Amino acid sequence: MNKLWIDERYCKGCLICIDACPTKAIRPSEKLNSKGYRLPIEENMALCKACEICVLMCPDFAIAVSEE
Amino acid sequence: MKHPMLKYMKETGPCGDRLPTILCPGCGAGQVLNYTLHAVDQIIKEDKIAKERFLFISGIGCSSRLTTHYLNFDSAWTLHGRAPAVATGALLANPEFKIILFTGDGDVGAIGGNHFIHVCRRNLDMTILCMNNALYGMTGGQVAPTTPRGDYTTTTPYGNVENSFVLCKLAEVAGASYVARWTTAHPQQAIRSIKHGIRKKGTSFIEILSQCPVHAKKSAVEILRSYKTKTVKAKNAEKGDNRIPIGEFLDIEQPEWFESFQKIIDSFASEERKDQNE
Amino acid sequence: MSNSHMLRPGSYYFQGNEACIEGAIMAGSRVYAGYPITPATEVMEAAARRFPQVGGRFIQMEDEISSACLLIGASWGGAKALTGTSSPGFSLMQEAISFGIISETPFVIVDVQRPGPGQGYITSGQEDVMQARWGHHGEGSLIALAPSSVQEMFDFTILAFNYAEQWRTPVILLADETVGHMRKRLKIPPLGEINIVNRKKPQEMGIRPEDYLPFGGSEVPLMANWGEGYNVNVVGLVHQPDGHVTRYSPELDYQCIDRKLRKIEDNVDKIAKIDTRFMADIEHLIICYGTPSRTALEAVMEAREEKGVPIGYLRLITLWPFPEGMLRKLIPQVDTIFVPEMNLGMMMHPIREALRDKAKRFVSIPSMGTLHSPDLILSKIYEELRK
Amino acid sequence: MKRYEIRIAGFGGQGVVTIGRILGTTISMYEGKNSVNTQSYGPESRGGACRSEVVISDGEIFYPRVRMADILVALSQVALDTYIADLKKGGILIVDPGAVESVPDRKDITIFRVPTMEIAQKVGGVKFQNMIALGALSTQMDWVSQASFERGISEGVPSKTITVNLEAFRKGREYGKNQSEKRKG
Repeated sequence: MNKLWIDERYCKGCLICIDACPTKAIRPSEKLNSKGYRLPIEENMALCKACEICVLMCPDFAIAVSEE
Repeated sequence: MKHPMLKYMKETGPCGDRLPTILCPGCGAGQVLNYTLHAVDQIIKEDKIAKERFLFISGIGCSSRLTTHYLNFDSAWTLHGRAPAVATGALLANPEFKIILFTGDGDVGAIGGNHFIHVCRRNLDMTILCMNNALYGMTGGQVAPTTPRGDYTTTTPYGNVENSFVLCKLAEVAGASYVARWTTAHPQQAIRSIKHGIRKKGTSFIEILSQCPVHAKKSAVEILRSYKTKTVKAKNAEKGDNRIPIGEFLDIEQPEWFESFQKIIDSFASEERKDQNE
Repeated sequence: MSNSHMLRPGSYYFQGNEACIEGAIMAGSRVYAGYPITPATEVMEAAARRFPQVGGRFIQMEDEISSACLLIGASWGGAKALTGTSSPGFSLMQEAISFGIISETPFVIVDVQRPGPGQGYITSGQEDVMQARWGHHGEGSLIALAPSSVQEMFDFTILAFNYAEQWRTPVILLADETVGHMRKRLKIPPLGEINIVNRKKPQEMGIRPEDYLPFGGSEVPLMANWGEGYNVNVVGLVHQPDGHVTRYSPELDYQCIDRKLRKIEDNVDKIAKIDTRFMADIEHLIICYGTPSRTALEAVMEAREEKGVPIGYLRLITLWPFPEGMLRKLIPQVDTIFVPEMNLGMMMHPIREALRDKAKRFVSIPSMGTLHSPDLILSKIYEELRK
Repeated sequence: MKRYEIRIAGFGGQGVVTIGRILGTTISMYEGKNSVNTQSYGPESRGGACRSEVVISDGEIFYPRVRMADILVALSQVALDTYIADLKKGGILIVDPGAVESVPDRKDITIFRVPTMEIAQKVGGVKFQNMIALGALSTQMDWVSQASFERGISEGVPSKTITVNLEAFRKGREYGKNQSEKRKG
């Protein structure tokens, strides 16, 4: 299964990655982080095809996907 | 593991950590930087161009912040509107530079408008990326030369009474060689255009409609979705279509400043070789 | 660097504006940008003709703003770059000068001054002497030199480039219409006899890119050009020594800007040059700079010879940094200090401030829009001495 | 020679600046003396008041402009009226009678009337007026050789026009010589 990586230092919770994901493999967290952002978390990484559109569209260089 | 483009950025330096960027959540400028670095990464690999040849120059405004201290490239974050002039200087010193300008609609359309049209007129070899959010973001949402007539901003509280610039058309008539427009919702197309612009000898102007969620008072996701519906590929646009045309508008070959000037320099150099042989 | 289109050593009958460009070429300048303006146009025309001959690049920009901003990019791109202008254009260059100060970018601006304000006129003036130092927004210092002969238009242009490189600063050559248009014999020495200073680079000191501090590490930081793998981020905001724009603090601001000021002001004794004559047993002194120095010297010699007036001559070659300490050392207690200027007494301000206890009277001798005649200066001297 | 001062005045387009430049080059480069040439003109390229000055000395020249001229060449009425007062006692005035209607009554100077425009038209056109004037002027500077002047002219004009400029200079010099001899005789 592909692995999701979020850099919590860089992510500003804009959620562009979640909207861009064609397979809905990720979703926003319910919990707010210390800055008040909802970060992307895994929904079902089995759906992830590592197309990396999330990586491409992230404004903050905060997301990465590794293929297993 | 980390984002693949971080290899081109200075996460930290002798005086501390440099990321995250100063940009607001969901800012389109961050996306444009991401697309640009993808394009540069591909060019470095495909064309075997040394990383040292890339040079990023910006003026003032949110978009220009991309060039502050984040990039692990040579860069200059200069004066409002003056990036085209500074870039011209770099090119005069060393025409081998692959110059990428990060500008905004206020930077290039208003305060730096004159420098912008003259770079195009001279067809200087640089790629101008204009992040158009149709207002001044950094100073709090004032009217820009690209703001549509009738829009309300902090300096048009009763509505904008002026016409707005179409920057792509301006670049075209000013003499640029390659002109294209995309939005941040078109990453693959934008990357293709940026690569083409970097490879193109002469001035490339690429306008990228780029969201400012803060001043638009909408989420980045909402604006990105609207970019898909509010735009139309220029070649598919029918008469009376009110959608914003996107795509490549101009791609021509014409003499570029440096090549033309080099011929003059070479004529003196060959005269000198002749002198020495005699 | 030498090529057959460089001027051969020998004598030439040149205009000051042309001599300036020959000096720039000798100093190694290969980038010129400018916008036409009287009376500096011949500087630009000479550059247009001469730079391509020696492998340099010349561009006529859309205005003076871009001409000066271009120097920033050219300098970091590795070139010694200059622009030439006259007073109204010089006003437009202040923004780039300000950026040049904070980013410690070496470049040279030649200001062939004309009178102002506004369009003023196209004759001779010295009304930018204050603007040169204080015209830019913000703190920080720079260097300004005042030539008074065709030879000095050549020599001081080279010196201006040397200073720019040595101190990593914009340098202003404050010429005027008279010296710009003056023609006189110019002596070109062999290239080997000309002292040429180039920027100190981190490569030469064995400093690696990851350790390089473009804005720190020494009084005058080392300068890596773009394209050399040092990944220099040139910035205009208050910054750390590595160019990192961190959270603002008054302490950071102080440290960042204070050094940029001090590297010039604290080294005034190394930078400033002064020319003196007839300084023994004087009761009066003329302090001058630029082209009026020529008239002043003639007037001093005549006053001494014909009326036995014990008057000395002191000429400021460097206007900024202002050499207060040097002046105080050189100047004895006198009765009157005369200051002839092609303005209404601008340099009189720092002169009086520096020498307030050294003279009983300070007399300004203005001449607006034209070079003083010896008779103007002499009549003023005689008039004061009758009092 | 302590200090010798020459002023040429007229209006823009008459080649006033060129005379000064050639004169300065001749003196400094081929006669081994010091000379400083200065100029002033209005903003217009043609038709405005224009002045060119050459100060000559064996020693160093400090003040670069004319204080009291030894020679004044006036090619317009305005130029003559402006500068006649600064012509030395015993000085020389060269005027073009075609351009100047009234010459001030000064008994302490020598006046030469040289129809520069008229002679120039016979040589190659009115634009060579300045070379006629320079030729006439050269006869009053007998301490400078004709060869030096001609070198100065050859250096100072476009190469295609050297021959006609030299011809104009010689015509002016001839006219000046005749006038001087007439006066002596």
